[in-house]
Order: sequence, then structure tokens, then C-alpha cells
Amino acid sequence: MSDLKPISALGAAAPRLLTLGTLTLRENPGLGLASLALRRGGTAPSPFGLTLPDPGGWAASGAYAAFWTGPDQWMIEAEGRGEEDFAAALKAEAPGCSITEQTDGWVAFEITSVAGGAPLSRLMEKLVNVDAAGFGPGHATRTGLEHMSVFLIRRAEDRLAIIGMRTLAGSLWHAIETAAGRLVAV
Amino acid sequence: MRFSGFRVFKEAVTGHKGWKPLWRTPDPQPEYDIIIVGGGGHGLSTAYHLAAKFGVTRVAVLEKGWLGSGNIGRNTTIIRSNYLLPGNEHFYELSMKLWENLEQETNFNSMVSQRGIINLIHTDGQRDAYRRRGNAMMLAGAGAQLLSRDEVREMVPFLNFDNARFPIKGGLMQTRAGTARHDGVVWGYARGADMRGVDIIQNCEVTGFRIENGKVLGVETSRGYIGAKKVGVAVAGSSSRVMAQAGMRLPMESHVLQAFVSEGLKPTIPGVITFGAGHFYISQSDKGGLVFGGDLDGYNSYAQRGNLPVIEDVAEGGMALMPMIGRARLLRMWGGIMDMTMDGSPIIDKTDIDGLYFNGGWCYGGFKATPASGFCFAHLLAKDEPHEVTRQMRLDRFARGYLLDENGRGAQPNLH
Amino acid sequence: MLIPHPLLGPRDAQEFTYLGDAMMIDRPDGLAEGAEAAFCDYVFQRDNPAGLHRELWFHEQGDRSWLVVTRNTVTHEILGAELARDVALARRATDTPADQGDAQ
Amino acid sequence: MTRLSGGLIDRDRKLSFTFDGQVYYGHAGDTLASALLANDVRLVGRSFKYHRPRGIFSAGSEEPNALVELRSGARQEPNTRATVAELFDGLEARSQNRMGPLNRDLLAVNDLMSPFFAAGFYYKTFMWPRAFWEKLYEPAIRKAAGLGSLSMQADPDHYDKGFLHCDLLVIGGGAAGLAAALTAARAGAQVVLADEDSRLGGRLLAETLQLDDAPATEWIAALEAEFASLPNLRVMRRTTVFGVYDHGVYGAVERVADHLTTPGAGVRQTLWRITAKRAVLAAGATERHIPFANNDRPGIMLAGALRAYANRWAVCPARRVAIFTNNDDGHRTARDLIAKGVEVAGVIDSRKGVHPQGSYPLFDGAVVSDSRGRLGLTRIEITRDGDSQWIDCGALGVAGGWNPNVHLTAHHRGRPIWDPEALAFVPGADGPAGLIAAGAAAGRGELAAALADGATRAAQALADLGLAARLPDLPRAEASPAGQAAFWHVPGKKRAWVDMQNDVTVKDIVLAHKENMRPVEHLKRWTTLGMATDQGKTANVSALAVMAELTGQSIPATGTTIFRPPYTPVALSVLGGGDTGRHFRPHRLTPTHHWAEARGAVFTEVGQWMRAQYFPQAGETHWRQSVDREVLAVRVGVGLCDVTTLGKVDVQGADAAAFLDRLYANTISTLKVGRVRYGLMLREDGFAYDDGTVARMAEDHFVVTTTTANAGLVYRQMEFARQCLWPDLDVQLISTTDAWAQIAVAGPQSRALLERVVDTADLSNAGFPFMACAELSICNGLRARLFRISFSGELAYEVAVPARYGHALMQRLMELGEDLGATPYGTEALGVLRIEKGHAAGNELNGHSTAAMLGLGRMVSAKKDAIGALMSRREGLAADRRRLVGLVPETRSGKVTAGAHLFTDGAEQTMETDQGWITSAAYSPHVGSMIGLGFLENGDAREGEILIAANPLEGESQRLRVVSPHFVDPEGGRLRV
Repeated sequence: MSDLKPISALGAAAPRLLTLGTLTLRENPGLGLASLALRRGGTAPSPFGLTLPDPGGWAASGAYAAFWTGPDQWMIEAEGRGEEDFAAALKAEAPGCSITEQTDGWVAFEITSVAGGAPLSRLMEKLVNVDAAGFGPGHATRTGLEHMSVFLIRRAEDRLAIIGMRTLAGSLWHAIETAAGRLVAV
Repeated sequence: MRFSGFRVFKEAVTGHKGWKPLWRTPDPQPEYDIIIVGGGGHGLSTAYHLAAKFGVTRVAVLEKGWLGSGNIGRNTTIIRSNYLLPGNEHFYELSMKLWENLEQETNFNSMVSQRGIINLIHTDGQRDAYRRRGNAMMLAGAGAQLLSRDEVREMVPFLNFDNARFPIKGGLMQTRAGTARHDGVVWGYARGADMRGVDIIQNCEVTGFRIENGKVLGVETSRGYIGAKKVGVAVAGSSSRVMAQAGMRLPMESHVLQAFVSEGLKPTIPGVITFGAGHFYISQSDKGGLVFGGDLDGYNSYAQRGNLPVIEDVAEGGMALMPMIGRARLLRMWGGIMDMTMDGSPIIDKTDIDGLYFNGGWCYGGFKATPASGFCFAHLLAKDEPHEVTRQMRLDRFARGYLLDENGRGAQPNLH
Repeated sequence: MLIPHPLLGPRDAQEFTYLGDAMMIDRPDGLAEGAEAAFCDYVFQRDNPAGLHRELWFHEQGDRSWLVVTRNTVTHEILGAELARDVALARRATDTPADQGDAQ
Repeated sequence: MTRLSGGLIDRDRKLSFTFDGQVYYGHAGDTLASALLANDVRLVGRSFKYHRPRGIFSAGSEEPNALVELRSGARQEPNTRATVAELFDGLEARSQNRMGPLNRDLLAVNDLMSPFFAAGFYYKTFMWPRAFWEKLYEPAIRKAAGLGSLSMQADPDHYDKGFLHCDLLVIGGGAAGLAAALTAARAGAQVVLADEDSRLGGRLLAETLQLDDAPATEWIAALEAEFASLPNLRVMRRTTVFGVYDHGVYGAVERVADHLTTPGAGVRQTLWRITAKRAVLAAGATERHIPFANNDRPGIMLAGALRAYANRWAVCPARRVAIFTNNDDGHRTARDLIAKGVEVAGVIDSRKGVHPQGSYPLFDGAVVSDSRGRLGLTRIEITRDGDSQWIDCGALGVAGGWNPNVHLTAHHRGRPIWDPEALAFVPGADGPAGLIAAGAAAGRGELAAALADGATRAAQALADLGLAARLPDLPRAEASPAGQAAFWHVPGKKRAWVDMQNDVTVKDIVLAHKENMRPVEHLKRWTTLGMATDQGKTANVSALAVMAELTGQSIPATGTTIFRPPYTPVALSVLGGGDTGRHFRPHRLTPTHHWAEARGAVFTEVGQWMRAQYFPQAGETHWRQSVDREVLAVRVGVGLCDVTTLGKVDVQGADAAAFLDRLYANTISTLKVGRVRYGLMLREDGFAYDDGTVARMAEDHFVVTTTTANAGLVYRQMEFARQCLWPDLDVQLISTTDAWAQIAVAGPQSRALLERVVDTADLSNAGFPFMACAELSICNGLRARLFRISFSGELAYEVAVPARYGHALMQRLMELGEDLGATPYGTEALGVLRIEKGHAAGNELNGHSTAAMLGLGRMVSAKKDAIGALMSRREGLAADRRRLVGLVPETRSGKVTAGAHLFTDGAEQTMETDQGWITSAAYSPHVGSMIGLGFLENGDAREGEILIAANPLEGESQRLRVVSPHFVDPEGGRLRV
């Protein structure tokens, strides 16, 4: 393995972690990402045993997960494989598809609540125009957040991931931290 | 009746008994030499100039609602002649000269106020572009000043100089620019045209053109057919709809532009300021309201109202540029319909139909053009020759490739 | 404004970028006879109706789909939305101009 | 004045506040207005034009008169309505629009001059001499105009924005709104109930009307308890729904902390964007007054307000009051006041033959025809059948009937319609889709009807959504008949105010009529009626009635006015909420940002990006020293620059090459795998759009780059081409801009440096020639992409690695390249290098340029159909003979300035003789002088000519020589070594 040392999207050696009230925000550099697009007329594969979800959906299977990103296009997630050439691994699982490495295109912030779904709903209200009531576990969508484009994934009732462009990591963290902090201040 | 300080004094002491209607309410005659469709700023200015400058007085202005009910009554009142391209700059400079003499000419105080405009500079590239534009203005005799950051700070110290996402690096100023009282412009031209014999007919909607053998004979209206030797159309916000009645398609889309006014405040902002890194421009009316606006809503619309995202975008721009306005309150917002052309510049031209003339496509810049637009359209109607400053404002420029694209955005109307 | 995305349901119009008349799907053949006149019409001339308008919106902060939305330009009421790609493919199959299809 | 009995104030919590510096006390639950009245303060402000003394006119957000500057310092808040400002301990308020003390305002002289200030007078004078307008008249007018003042300091508070979604939004928490919310929430719908007041109840809080034979507050309290238990109902107090937008989007402002001394760590206000499938408008009604002579004195107020102050706040502006009414509701005020122990000197009812409804003197068929009291009401004149008498009273309640608050129904330009029964405008049928009015807002203000209407409308709204709702058992309501009559103003010779704040009187309307300003919009604009901060809420209908009388037409034929958002004024700071400083917009940081920061780089904003502009070293005192050093390092050694900001798009698919052939003006499909080609994109209208490189990684896989500025736009255009223009091609696109850290390694030593990091690849000129590309590994196994491309004109590469390694790679290259002179360079040096090489950038690719102007005309292939190719050959574009040229000063020390215009030597300088302009300029260490690029008429044929570069804007003029735009290595030999 290369002797070059990576840094996190927020620019540090270690990922950032912060608890504000009932919410914990965690930068997740371990998440491997690659996009999968069907060739014209192609049929959806089942990489790593995943059933690729319908529009608006997210599906997990073991350390892998997939979410729909557009017609005939998905993002495949691999927990703990952020340092690897995950796209190459995916290519082997999905021959005949267009695969593109995306791991370092993004920064993933995993948000966990210790008080169930309500604090996540309150946080979403302040950040995105997505109805939290209709965004339960298994939902994923792309939307705007403070002039940035992000993916939201409801991984569980008490877990929400916000995945934004890596170069905007600092601004995205600032926006989430501010909103979460104000929920505490109230 | 001539207006003057003396007249105001006399009427005040005699109980305001002597005031007369500002214009008549005539019924349409069967035929006119020239019919102007549209009783907005440009239509009334055209009628005024036809009568006052070209001696054509058998003229009717047909307005479907009340005078000045279109964009002239719903804009942010800015006047300026700070354009880059020769095909535009000479025209707007002519307009500025007409503004400078408007009130004495029409004997009506339209409150033309040359308090200056500053276009702020935030990047080096922007400074280069503004230097090019400022030099064009100098060459056209319009005057311009390139301001350093310190000079801007001296003039408008309340801007965000110290904590800005997009720092202010200077500004391009035109001191002769400013504002005018929009309704006063309508009323001044209407009164001036009426006094010279023009029939101003309100509540008279044009529903069709009578065209035979490629020549226009008159217009069908909600008050019956009216004949005319020539018909000039100046119906900003309805250009495509009206010209479709003559079978024409135009190189334009209609979009909504919102504008905003705050509650009245004691003097806060001296002239006009435009943000160069966001969509926001602002001035303060004589009544004290902050008058401001930003970008188009961005989609085709005839609704005369807009949506929240643009309102927020404008307010965000304002707060980033001048966070001292935060405690002022927005009082009223409205939308005007902009006929956005494919190159962002207007059209004043004859059409392929004999006797039918078109004035439109003013995008969001029609107000400042009002005097020259009317003058030049009157010139075209009266002499059948374009005025020299409108020679590039032709309909065929798109197909031929002689575009008047000030900011180089291409054939995408909502980007101009 | 809410755009009724055919795959994702109603979405905030702020996620979208507007382009204009759906006739822009019907790009003329640049190598055909008389192409210049056809292109001038395609690039510059618009019906610009007050009423129903079929128009292109790009779901830029979403799934990156181009949509053909049928909307009333006077009331802003939206009557339907389709994937532009489907409209374009159907257009090729049937030769129906893109600005004259039926709303869903 | 001592407090009356009862009321909804907390007498155990005493709060101190100041008004014009004087300390007063009130109670929790007070508004500033009620607290002022409790302290016998009746004079609170001055009118806009005549500076007439003004008091409190209403008890709500419709207030035209009682505007104050609230708070101090940077939190100073002008034009705050005292009637809705909740009292808090330490509140500071000041009267405004005065010169000198409030009770001796020097500008009150305007009132004496009022005959000169009739409607429209501004338009008729101040025209001579011309120069005096800006210098004298206008400044004087501006100073006198306006109302309150801004502090001119940045707002120190925080603001939030948020989004809510619901099935039903209920606007207004009075009788109808509460019934609506209850009905819908019990049915299980997602409900938001918003009310502008601090507590629910609406008008019920101001009344003594009973529900189920008990005070209404008991019913409200029971409801609030139930509401708290319903998770699907969100109650938002202090929240004004100010506007209706398309497709069920409502704008609302929640005043989170305006009732507190400061917001502390929280926010002051929140802007909510509420997406509601349906909405019930239960906004109640606003009382109107009846203009009569001198009807604007402090102490004269709306009768319903007088009642509200007594019932809710236990205050009355005077011990002895009178009521002027044209309806039964006015009599209820008299009864309620008497019950509170206030003396009612009389009820003057314009209707003949009515009977008193309590023990007070009744003047039926009578009007109030005048008033006295310089700073506050002392007497009124009552006229009946031509006989007049004066009676003493300190306050007068005026009851002119109630106007439904239809405002939101008109926000989509729908028109309210006249209801001849209710004598008011009620919501028309063309209101916003999904919004249903209920209760008093719909003209059904009688209490029992309002309750039932609220429940029914909510059930109806839910039924539209397919949700069944059962109507709740509603309390039995005490009758509250209105009995409105058409009596609009008291005729007379003296001034009778219609619009209080803007000083519009009946006389002004008469004058507007006389001058043919009759359409209602002309009336408004000529007189300024309804244009004040209250938007004429208490004035407009009366004005229409007066105009109708003058024209002999009915009120609806005379017109209505369009209500525009916002319903009540909204602070700009909450609309523009969120970050206003450095976080106003997001920052994009390059992968080496932190490294550059640690090296002391100076950064610059490039769109969303922050980029290193230059890297100053110890001893360098001017940016030019740093930039010159960086440029020379590239020309003689090796420089390193983070170029991640260039857009990168991954293009895959069987038809990827054919697709790119249609996007780019030049041919791409002939490119071999492992090679890169420069690509030029045109807009469909034929002008140059963007440029970049196209690298073929495999037969069916390309990586293309765009300029930094156009990355998003080009991606959008590519998707448009893929989905809309050529949907039958097999192409997949995805952006990879952020995924790869891309570093330019440029200069004669670049190969030597890169050879030290690549693991095995052959970088020799033969093995990896100019315009080669490859995927390879570096630094012991890190996957990377290498492109041999050059922006500087030197031997150069761009190396890309996963973004997280960009920082470390830059460090490694610097370490390994120390002996080779490795030097980081920023955007300034990048700019100098590209100008020296004659590469177009943003200043040249400005949307006005044709390919030919850029010297790239031959790239536009005529053999294929690509976007913009055909249109680029149109007459006007082909006739444009301006060409990109290089420019140097005639003398080495001369200046070259971007933005200067070019003229033939000796020619007159006008727009018509203009020969072009300078697009970019820089000092070139390579040339040893300033150099520039510019577009010049027939530029390709004028090499060697001396031109004048005119910069009259800054009073400069320079003599420049036309040269090739390629100042460095015009043959390109250095690229290929």
C-alpha cells in the first residue's frame, strides 16, 4: 500500500466527531462509493447480493448498500472500504455496466440520535425541503441544502446520512452543526 | 393648465377649485393616422413624441386597463446609461439626456433624481470587464468612474467590507444615473400627449388586427373597430400575445421579475447600489422605502407574481451586502412580466406587415428606456426610418447573427 | 413551486433548473438542406404562450433527469410531467413535435 | 388611569419599560400599546405628512398610527407597531418621525401648510430651477419623509429557515381556526395551526362572549390541552403566514424571541416554508372606521379595539368614552365597557330608530361631525338632523363594520367580491388552489357560524385529500349579531382622514376624482392611499366607498385593490436568514487547501472555490515579487499547482465517442485510447462556449474536463444532449470533479520530478509523448491518472489521485523536487503563464467570442453536425473580423491595462472608431515587460502595428505594438521535448 497518508474531507488526520444534545455527527471516511449505470437496454445486476432499489430507495445487505441516484443509475456503498479501489471490486460484480469511482467525490456525515427519530425530523426541517414524516428507513434522495447538493439516506429510524460533495465538506459541516446546535439552544 | 409653484399656491388658498382633469376621457374616433397599442410608459412616450416632436396629432393610445398598469407601474425606477455595446449605449445615453430635461419639457415633476449608481466589483476579472464597459461609456459621452475599494467605502460605509464571502474590491459608478418616480413618468407623458390632441383611451383592449394584402388597416378592440394608417405596438409583457394576433412569432420569452419595497425609513441609502456577486440591487425612494430587486424567477410566466426562492435569494444578497438593513421590514412585493429576448436587448422595428410597427423586448430594462424608446419609435412611425441609435435593434438581427448580447449569455432569455 | 416528478413525486422547484420551451428537444439536422433557417427558428423563435406551455426542467439538485413539464404560464398550474428522454424517444418513434404531446 | 378589573394579564409579573426615555410599568401579557394606555400615554406618534399627533388606533397588526422605534443600538427596530409588540422587562421604545419632543414636533408646521400639500402636489412643482431638485427640494423631502430610522449597524441576531409539510395548514387560531384544527387533527391528518398572536383564541380573547355558558377562555384551555396530546398537530404561536405561493407553499415567520429581552443563543425569528396540501384561512376580520372631521386624534380608535383593550388587557384610554357606530357591534363595545365600570357618554348610531342595548345615552340617526383636543381627544361634536352639540369624552370608539381578512386569497391576483349583505369584500372564487376561507375571513363572523364554518371547511379540505373527518361537538355560542349598515363617511368641509398613516383625507379623494385619477390604482398612486406600512387595512374600503359616491357607481364597479404579500411586513433579516458573513455561500476547498494555508498562501474567491492566488515567501513585500518568482520557476524548473477545480466528467458507453463528436466542434471519435485532445464546445447559437481536454481511457470510456467556471453548466448541457437530443445513444455520464485531486506539474524539470513518484511507468518522450494519458500507480501503489497536457506552454503533466491523497502528494512532490526547484504556484502565476502562451481563458471566452476570433476557427468541423457548428457560420459571425492578438508596450516600461480600448494611431477615439479591447494583461517575467491579449479588428493582419490603448476612465493612454498572442515558444517545441 502506498506510503502517502490520506487526510479526511474536513482536512484532518482523524475524522471529526461531535455530539450536540441528542445528536451525534460523525465524518465517515471509511465509506467506499462507486456509481453504477446501466448500459442502454441493460438489465440491473445484483452486485454483492444487493437488489438495486427503486427510485427514492436505499437497500442494504451486510456491509454493502445501494441507493437510487437517477434513472438506471445507483450509488453502491461499501462500509470500511474507503481506502480501496472499490470501483474495481464493483466492476467485477457488475460486468457490462458503467462503473465510476466516487469514494473521494463525497463526504459522508453519519448522524445518530439517541432519542429516536424526532430529533432527526427536527434537524431535517431546518436543512432540507424533504418531508421527514415520509422519509423513513430505506429512503434516499438527493436535494439541496444551503446552496449545496446532497444525498440524504435514512439508514434507520435513528440514523441519517448526509452525503455531500467532498470539496464542500467544511461548509456542509458548518450548516449541519449550526442547525443541530440551534436545536439544542432552543 | 400649466403647473407651477404659483398655481399650487393659488389653488391652495382658493380651495383647490380650479384643478382640471390631467387628461380627457375621449371616445375613440373611427380612424387615426397612428394608433399606439399600449398605454404604458413606452406607448405614452411614443404618443407624446409623435405630437410634440413630429407634429403627428391624429393619434390614439389604446390601453386595455388603466394607464400605466403594466411594467411602468411596477418597476424599481432606476435610470442609467451604463452599457457596453455601441448598439445599446448610444440609445441609453440619448434616453439619459431626455431624462435630464424631462420635467421642464413636460411641465410635470417626474422626480428624476441623479443620485448615481454604483456597480460593485468583487473580482479582478470583474474589474477588467467593468473597465472595458466604463471606457465604452466614456467614449459615448455618458461618463463613468472606476472606484477603488476605499472610494466605495467612503461613499457607502455601511456595506459589508470586513466579513464578506465575496469581498468588495471597487465599483463602477455613473453619477448621472439615478431614479425617477415611475407613475410620474406615465402621468407626465399622458398629460403632455393629451394636451397636444392625442386621444388616450383606457379600458380599450385590442383583440385583433385588420390586415389586408399584407397591409394593416386598423385594429379590432373591445370598443369596436378603429382604423389607422399605421399601428405601433408597445405592450411590454404582452408582446408575444399581441403580435400573435398579427401572425408573428417573436424571439422572446416572458418571465416574471419580482420587486420589493420596505417600510418607509429616514434617509439610508444615497443612490443606487448593485451587488456584483449576487442578485441584489437597491435604492431608496423619496418616500423612504427601500426599493430593491434581484433575479428573474426564471420560468415563463404571465402571472405578475413570483415565488419564495427568489424572494429569499434577494434578501440573502441584501443581507450579505448590507447587513444593516436587517431590521427594516419588507412591506410589499410584486411581479412584472418581462419580455426577455434571445440576446437581452430590445427591438424597435417595422414588421413584414405594411404599417405595423413593433417596440418591445425590453427585458428588465424598459423603464430607463422610456423617453428614448418613445422618441425613437415615434421617429420610426413618423419617418419610416429607424433613428440612428436604434439601427441595431432590428428583428432580423438574430437570424443574421448581429446580436446585441451585453453579457454574452447566448439565446437563453432567463440568463440575460 | 412544486414539480411533480414522474419518478419521485412532488419536488421543490428549487431543485430544478429551467431551460424553456420543450420544442428544444426537436433539434434540426445540421446537415440537412435548408438547415440554417430551421436552426434560426429552433434557436431563437418561441411561441411564448399565455396558457399551457410544455417546457424543459432539469432536476439538477436531484436525479439529473430532464423533464417535460406542462404548465399554465398564467396560473402556474402544472398539469403533468414526463421524463424528457421518454418524450424524445417517443418523438423519434412517432414524429410528434415535443411541444404538442399530451400531458400525463 | 388605573387598570380595570379582569383581563388576561399577569398582575403578579410587573415589567418595566421606557417610552421616549420615561420609565413606565406594565404586566406580563401586555402589549406595548396596552401598557402605554395603562400609563395614560395617549400620544405615541406623528403622522407621515402633516405630523399630526397620533395615538393608538387598533389592537392588532392593522395598526396605522402607533409606530415606534423599538429597542436600541444595533437591535433598533423602526416602525414597530406598538399594538403587537409584546411587553418584556426592559423594553425600550421611542416615538418617531418628529423633530424635537413628541408633544412639540416642529414639523407639525406641515399641518398648517396642508392646503399646499394636497394630493399630487409634488408632481406640479419643485421643477425650477432644474438643478434644485437633487440639491434642495429632494433632500428636504427625503429628510421629512420616511418614518423610523435604521441603526446603520449590522443586525446582531441569528435567524433560521425551515421547511414544514402538512395535509392541512390552518391560518389563524380564533374560533374558526380552532374548530378547523380540532376537526382535522382528530381525523389524524398532519396539521399545522399558525397564529400571529402569542396565545390562541383570536378575537375570542377580546370578547366576553360565552361558549357553553362559560368564558371562552375555558374552552380554549381545554382545546390547548387536547392539542398538546396530538402528535400530528403542530401549534405555532407568534407565527404569521404572510404569503401564499404556488402549489400550496406558504411563507410564515415565527417570532421566536421578539418577546424576550434578547434571543440569547437561539434565533430571533424563523422563516418557515410550509408545503400544505390544503389550507384553511381563518384570519378573522378587521374593523373599519368612519371618516369624519378631525377623526385622527389620539383617543379616537376602532370600537372593537377599545373593547379589546378593556376585556383582554383591562385598560381604557379614558374614564369617559363615546361610541360612533353604524352597526350593532358598536353597541356591544358600550355594554362591555359599562360592565368594566367605564362611563359611556353616548353611543352615536348613524341608523335611525335603533334602541339602546344597555344603560347609555343613544343618539340614533346621528353622526360625530368633529372633535377637539390638540394632543388627545377631549370633546366630540354630535350632529343629528342638522343640530349639533358637543359632549366631553376622552376616547371615542368608531365602529364602521368589519372587513374579512381576505388578503391571502388575493395573493395569486384573485379578486375579492363584494357581498352586498355583509357590506364587505369576501373571498372570490379565483383564489389560490387549495386555500379555503372560513369564519370571519369568509364573511361568516358571527361566533356560532364561525365555529361551524371552521369545522366544516376543515372536513371539506380533508375530504379533497381522501381523508374522512367527523365534525366535532362544538360549544354553544352566545349570539353576536353585527347588523352592518352602509354608512361610509360623514360629509363635511373639514378634513376627514381615510388613511391615517399617509394622511389621505376625503378631500384628497375628491381632488383625485376631479383630476380624473379615478381608476382605483390611480387613486392610490395619486393620493398614496393604502401605501403606508399598514397597506390600508383600515382605509381602503372606506376610500372605495367615497370614490363610488363621487362617480355614482357601486363599490364593486369602482374597483377593489389587489392585496400583495406580505400580509404584514416581514423583517429582511429573516427573509435573508442564515449566514450573512463569510458563510453566506458555501466554500469549495481544493484537496491541497490546508497544505497551501499552512504555507501562507493568499487565497482568492473563484466562484464557489477558494484558490491559492500566490505563495509569498519571506522577504517578498509585494505580490508581484511572488508571482514573478512562481512564473519563472515554471519556465526554468518545475512548478506545482492544484487544478482540481477544473470540471471533470466521466463519459462511458458504446456510443461515447459519437456523442462527444456532437458535443464538441472538433472531432473526438478519431482519438486513440491513451491520448488526449483539446476540445472546443460551442453554444447552439454558434458562439464559443467552453474548452477543455478529452482523454480516451478506453474505447468506451472518456474523461473530459471543463473550465472551472462552466463545470456545472457544461454538465447540464451534456445531460441535455444525452437525454433530450440523442436519447438513442448509449452514453452514461457522471461528474468526478471532487473525486480526484489534480495537480499540474509544469516546467522543464517536470518529467524528472514525476519519474521519482511513478512506480513503473515509462515517462520518456517516446513512452509517454505530448497529449498522452494513462492510469498508473505512484508512490508505491497509489492509483493515479497521468495526463501530459500543458497550459503554460512548458513540458507539463497533470497528475490525479484520489482526493484524500492530494495533500500528501503535494507534500511529496515538494520534498522530492526540492533540488529541481519545485515551486508551488497560484492562480496569478497560472494566469501569467497562460497569457504568455496565448491561451484563452474566461476573459476571452466571455460569451461574445466566435471560434474564429479565438484563432480556433479551423477546429469547427464542417463535416459533421455538432452543437453550434452550423450557426457559427451565419453572416454576422463570419463577418466579425476581430481576432485575438498579443500586445506589448512600445517602450519596455509601458503599461498594458485590461479593459482599455484599442484605436488606430492618430484616429479620433469614438465608439465607432473603436478597434477592439484588451482582454487580459499581466507583467511577463519571460518577456520582461507587461503584455496583453486583446481582440482587434483584422488583428491577424496587423502584427507590428502601433495602436493606442485608451483608458479614459482612468485618464490613461498607452502606445502598444501588435504581436503574436504566443509570447512563449510559438512553435510549441517545449511541449514536445
